Amino acid sequence: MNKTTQRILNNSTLVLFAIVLLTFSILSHHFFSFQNFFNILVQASSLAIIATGMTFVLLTAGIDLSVGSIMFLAGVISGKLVVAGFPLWMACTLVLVIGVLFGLINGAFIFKAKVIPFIVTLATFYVGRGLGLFISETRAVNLPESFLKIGSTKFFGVPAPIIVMTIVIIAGHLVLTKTIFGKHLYAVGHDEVKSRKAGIPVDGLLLKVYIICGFCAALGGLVAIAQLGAISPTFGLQSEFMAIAASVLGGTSLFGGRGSIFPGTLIGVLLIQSIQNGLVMVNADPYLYTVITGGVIFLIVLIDSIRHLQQKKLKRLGIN
Amino acid sequence: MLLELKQIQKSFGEVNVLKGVGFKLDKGELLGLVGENGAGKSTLMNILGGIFPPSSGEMRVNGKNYHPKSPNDALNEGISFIHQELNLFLNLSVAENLFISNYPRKKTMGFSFLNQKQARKKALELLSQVGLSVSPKSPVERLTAAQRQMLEIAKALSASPRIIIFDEPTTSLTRHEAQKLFQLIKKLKQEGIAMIYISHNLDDIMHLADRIAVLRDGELISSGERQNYTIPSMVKDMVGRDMDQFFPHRNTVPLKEFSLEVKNLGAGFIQNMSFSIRKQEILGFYGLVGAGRSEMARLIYGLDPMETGSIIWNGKEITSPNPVQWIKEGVAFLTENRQEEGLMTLQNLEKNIQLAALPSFTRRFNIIDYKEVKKKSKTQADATKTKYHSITDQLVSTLSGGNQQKVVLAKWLLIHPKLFILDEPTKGIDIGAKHEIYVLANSLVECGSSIMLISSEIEELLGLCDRILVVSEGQITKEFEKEEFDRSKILEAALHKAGKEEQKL
Amino acid sequence: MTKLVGLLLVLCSCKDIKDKTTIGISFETLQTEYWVASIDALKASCEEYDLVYLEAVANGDANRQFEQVNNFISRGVDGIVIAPKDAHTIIPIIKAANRAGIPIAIYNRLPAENPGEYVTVVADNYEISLNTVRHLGRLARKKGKKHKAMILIGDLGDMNAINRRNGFNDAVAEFSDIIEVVAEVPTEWNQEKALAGVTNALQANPDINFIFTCSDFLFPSIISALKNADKYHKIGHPDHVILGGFDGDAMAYRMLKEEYLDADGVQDVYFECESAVEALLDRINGKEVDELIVDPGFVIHQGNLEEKSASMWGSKY
Amino acid sequence: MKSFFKGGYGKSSNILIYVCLIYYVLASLLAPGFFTMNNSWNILYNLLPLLVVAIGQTYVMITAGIDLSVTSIIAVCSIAGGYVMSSDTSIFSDPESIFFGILTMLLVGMVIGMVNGISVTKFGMPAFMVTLTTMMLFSGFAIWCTQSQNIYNLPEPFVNMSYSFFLGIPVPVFIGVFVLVLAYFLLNKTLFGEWIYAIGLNCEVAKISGVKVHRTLILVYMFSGFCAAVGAIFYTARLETGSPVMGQNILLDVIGAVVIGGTSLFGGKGKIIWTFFGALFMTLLDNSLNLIGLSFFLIMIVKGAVILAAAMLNTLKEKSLKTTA
Repeated sequence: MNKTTQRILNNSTLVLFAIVLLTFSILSHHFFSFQNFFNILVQASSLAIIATGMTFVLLTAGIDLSVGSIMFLAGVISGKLVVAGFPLWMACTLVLVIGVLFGLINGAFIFKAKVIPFIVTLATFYVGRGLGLFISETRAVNLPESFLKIGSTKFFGVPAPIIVMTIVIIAGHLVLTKTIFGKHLYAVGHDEVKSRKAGIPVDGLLLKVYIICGFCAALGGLVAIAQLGAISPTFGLQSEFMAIAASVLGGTSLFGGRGSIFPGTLIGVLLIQSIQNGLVMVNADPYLYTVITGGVIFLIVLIDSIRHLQQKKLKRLGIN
Repeated sequence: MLLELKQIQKSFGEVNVLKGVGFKLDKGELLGLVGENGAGKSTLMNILGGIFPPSSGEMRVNGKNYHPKSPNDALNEGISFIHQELNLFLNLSVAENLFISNYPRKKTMGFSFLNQKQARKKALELLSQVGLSVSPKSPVERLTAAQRQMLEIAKALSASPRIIIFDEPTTSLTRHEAQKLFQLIKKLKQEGIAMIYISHNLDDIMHLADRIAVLRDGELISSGERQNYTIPSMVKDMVGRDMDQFFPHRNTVPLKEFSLEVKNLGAGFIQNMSFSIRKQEILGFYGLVGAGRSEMARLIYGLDPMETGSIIWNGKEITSPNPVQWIKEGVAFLTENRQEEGLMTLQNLEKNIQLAALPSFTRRFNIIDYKEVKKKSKTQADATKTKYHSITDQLVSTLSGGNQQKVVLAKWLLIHPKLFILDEPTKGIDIGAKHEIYVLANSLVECGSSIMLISSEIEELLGLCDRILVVSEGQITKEFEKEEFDRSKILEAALHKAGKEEQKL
Repeated sequence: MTKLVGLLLVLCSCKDIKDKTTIGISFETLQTEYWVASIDALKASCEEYDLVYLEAVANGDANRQFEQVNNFISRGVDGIVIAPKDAHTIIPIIKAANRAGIPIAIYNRLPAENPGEYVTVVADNYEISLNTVRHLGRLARKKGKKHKAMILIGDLGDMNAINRRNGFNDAVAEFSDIIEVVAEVPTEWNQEKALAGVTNALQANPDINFIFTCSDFLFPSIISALKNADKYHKIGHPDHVILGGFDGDAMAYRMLKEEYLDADGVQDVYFECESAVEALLDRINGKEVDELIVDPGFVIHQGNLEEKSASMWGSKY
Repeated sequence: MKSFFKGGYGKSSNILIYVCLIYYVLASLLAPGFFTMNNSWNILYNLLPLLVVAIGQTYVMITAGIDLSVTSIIAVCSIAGGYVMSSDTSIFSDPESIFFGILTMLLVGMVIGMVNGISVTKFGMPAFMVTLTTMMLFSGFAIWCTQSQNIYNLPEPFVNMSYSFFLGIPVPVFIGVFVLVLAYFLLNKTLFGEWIYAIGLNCEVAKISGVKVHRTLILVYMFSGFCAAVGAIFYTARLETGSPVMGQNILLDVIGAVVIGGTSLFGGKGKIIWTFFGALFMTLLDNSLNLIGLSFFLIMIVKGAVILAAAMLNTLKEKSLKTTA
């Protein structure tokens, strides 16, 4: 294996991102425009926020399948309240509180009862969606204008969703790289037993991580709702998979301890969103979207695994 | 007196692991702690390091009573414990590892952020103290084993300890690297830090220690100044009997025919390994850890792909070796790593024993003849003198190290091996079990099989083998016939290559 | 073990639960206001006739709906009203009901051709959407300029979605000189898909000025997309986009009143529900009933808003 | 019958049998219409597809893997089989079309399983990620192929399968029992089964001990695909429709059935008979709560809670096992 291929393998997501941008720019003259990049960013904001939270969880070698349900449940409750005449700020706060609560429940089961994250969050995935459907009686909740207004507000010409996304990503990035909490996160993801030996408060950390993820899910949901203007019973379905995919595309390892929010997860999110947007721009068959997105994710995981295999082989033979 | 331990006892359930052990340690002194595995060294050190409390006994640091409840308490009293398995996070940088539990911080806008500037400064100080010239920012996974060991020591130093406990610090180091570690230890000694040094390498103990303590079966057998000890006297204290009774008498001599021939084997840092093994021969491989012995065995057994060379088995070339084929041919491989590569620890004895031989017990449609296989597994478990209450209801994880190793042996004996590759078969098991394993090996050879014995214990090789090959830095450097066996010459040969490199540096 | 089973058999055979006539109501979804209004109206009709009802919602899963109806049969209902997932997955359900000898009325969606026995109550989707779009077409002609049109189509497994699209297409064909269809957005009856589809269609064809949606519940998505493109204006504004919908829900009613919506095809929910329950009762009592009951519906627009709003179900929510 | 149970008669399955029995009695007393002939058939027909798919999942989980793609396998098989059989496409004439249709479904299921298996073994991709992406990929593929349309007009004998009898036994029961016995036999009586456990317990040990790890794993994923395909046959026949969204909602029930049965996600532990009772419990739960009149979303909450409780019990049990050891 020569150096260039190795380098391409190491930066497969970036390479693919470039290829995607180039392809769509050639295929559609609408794609490569300032306006459209703005569009992509706005459309990506919700996913980026959720994926930021997911990255925290993945870094500890955990997983949170319940984010889609959190989005939905929080959205439904706040929507119902707003429709019933509660003030907007109260509803928004409540959304975030619900997100935190759900994270707390996930975290508690994981670190208190020691049930593995996959099962805990799979269960809360169904409980959350069930509760949401129960409260909404499986009906769509139409939100008042005021909600939509938040989504389309602009500060200095920048739409609110982009601003929220930027804040979340910067905050997440700072926490990961500049605080002891972030460092402990990587340590726990690498080896929980060693972390305990090193005196890291592992349990509290796991709890915090799931709370962060729940909070981000709720916030991401809010951003999405503010753009949609309505919450249908399918709202948030498969969001958890897209968030996991975005993190993994951005180089976060499912085995924990490796990954970053900036640039990692952000690039993953932008890649997914660019593909979706580009497919529309070239007027592709809408049913093809999932196939292509799924294919791209498969490809990246494949490349990543092949690289991993090779490194393992080299390491075992003492070359490195 | 800096540290004083009196009558320390520890029992787990009904097993008495420590039966009233005590010793003293003074400033700037290095105590060499030796003993067979299971003698209670680690338990004693874990008590000292605050990992668990003693059942009874007294500990004093600087004359004050000392009752650590956690590793942190020990650290606060100035006792640092460097475990055999390093507690490093490979995905983090050098500086982050150094300060994982106590990172310098600064306040910005009410938030507590890492103070990277200060961390870097402190890290460079610590690194220079241990003579490690790496950037604080470089990720630990890029460091060599020796650098990691040094980093762990730097980490211990960051808490400015008065006592450092080393548990087998040289197992993953080359000779040259170990020498550097020894220089550092001597330097620390001069600075007044007391140390407890646990090692199986008695040469190192003789080289470093001021005083020596020997443990056997939870009791302090002897302790005293280094001058009072020689290596054979230490061994005698450790083992409790003389070496020559310990190995079974070899009655057979190797036959003329070859069983396995390896020519020019190479992959990675393994280069040009050629040797052959005769029927009824025990061929020993000696070398330091990391010399390439296990890697060679893995290549032969097809666990890693070989790049060059050929393997001839009973006159027939094996082009792409793999475990499936070897098992068919009757070649067994007991790996060095019992827990990870030898046993399904959460499975019962029977299933473990039958695993490798299963294909030979299948009838039509791959249906297994359970009656037969159950009978044979039981016979084999008893033949290896494994101690168990139930072969079907007991998990292997509940067995002692020695019995676990016997289960692995039973598994391989069930395929009736014509060649048995044993990689450190007696690592970490008690003396009785060791002896039984030697007897088993001998009787296997008497039945016409051959054995490749890889070991770091020279005594073991001297006692059992017909021939010893010395491996160093991925190559076979020297061959000793039985009549030329000589402890110091073999050791010298193993160090030889490393020594040459040292001169170059 | 056998004794236990025997005991159970004895225990349960003496159980009997029946005095009032019981109806099972199974809905594929309650996602849109239309279905919500329907189930409410059905329940009201049941109460009117002093019937007990059981309800079940399948949330878009045909398999779940099948199991739910089987459960109705197990519980021994006397009749079933069902709003099916689509035209074909209803067939095994009809078969199961027929096998159990329980009358079944299909609400609002026409099943594909099959030999089973059932009553269908359905709106004349084709006619209503044809008339609605014709009205929109006349508005467009009045404006005089050329129009670029977009239609939001539903789940094509649903006969209603197909008929509404056909109605739209045939009506637009009559105005082919001034209306050109530039975008067909498949929504699968899903708001998020609709939002993405409309946003992107507007990005690709910024001059769209004629939109028809096959269901009113997609309006929030359309409005959101239009607002982002700065194209959501009242009737009379030079940049007003001609809007038409189908169903007659509350959102549409509000938009009509606030003069954003030009015309809406309305299904007469009350008529449909009343007819379904009546037909079912007749069947239970052994009377002959028409196999197909058609709700003619009507078009509501700015011109007849006052007069028709009372019969538009959306005005009551 | 007795000997059939003997192999899987572990302690936890004991409890589960009693739980199922007690629940059955309670439901008979409390849920109207539960203890009727008609409902017993309902339970059986709802149990069969779930059981079959859960059996495949059990195999995968014993190897310490997971197969999230079963739902998309069901969807793809459903449309592929539907396409081959439907009189709209009329590829084959009537009697053969059923044979070829079923064959296609089984083949498609196994091919997708093989893709999963190869990705997991040869490329070393984590099973969770592989099956997650193949789930997205293939369910997207199914929807794209059909443009989200269902496939209708399947041959009469096929759709009537659920109500036809073979040797006096309903055909679906026949198929279900066949898969159950086959799975039990393979896992408990053959080399293949022993190897599956060995891989789940310790893949490295298995490899060194001469287990053909790659081949076994690929076969395991193919078997899971096969089971999902059989599930697809049940669902397709019963809805008389080849649907690209078939089976979308059963992932919870499948994983729930396996986990309640006590199969460990860490691998090496699990029995077919446990899964049988796990699936039975899920079905009883679903059916009885439905009859009481709970809406599906409330049932969803209950199921989620039950799975969480079961997982907690398992963890507790494992912990106590470790401390006593």
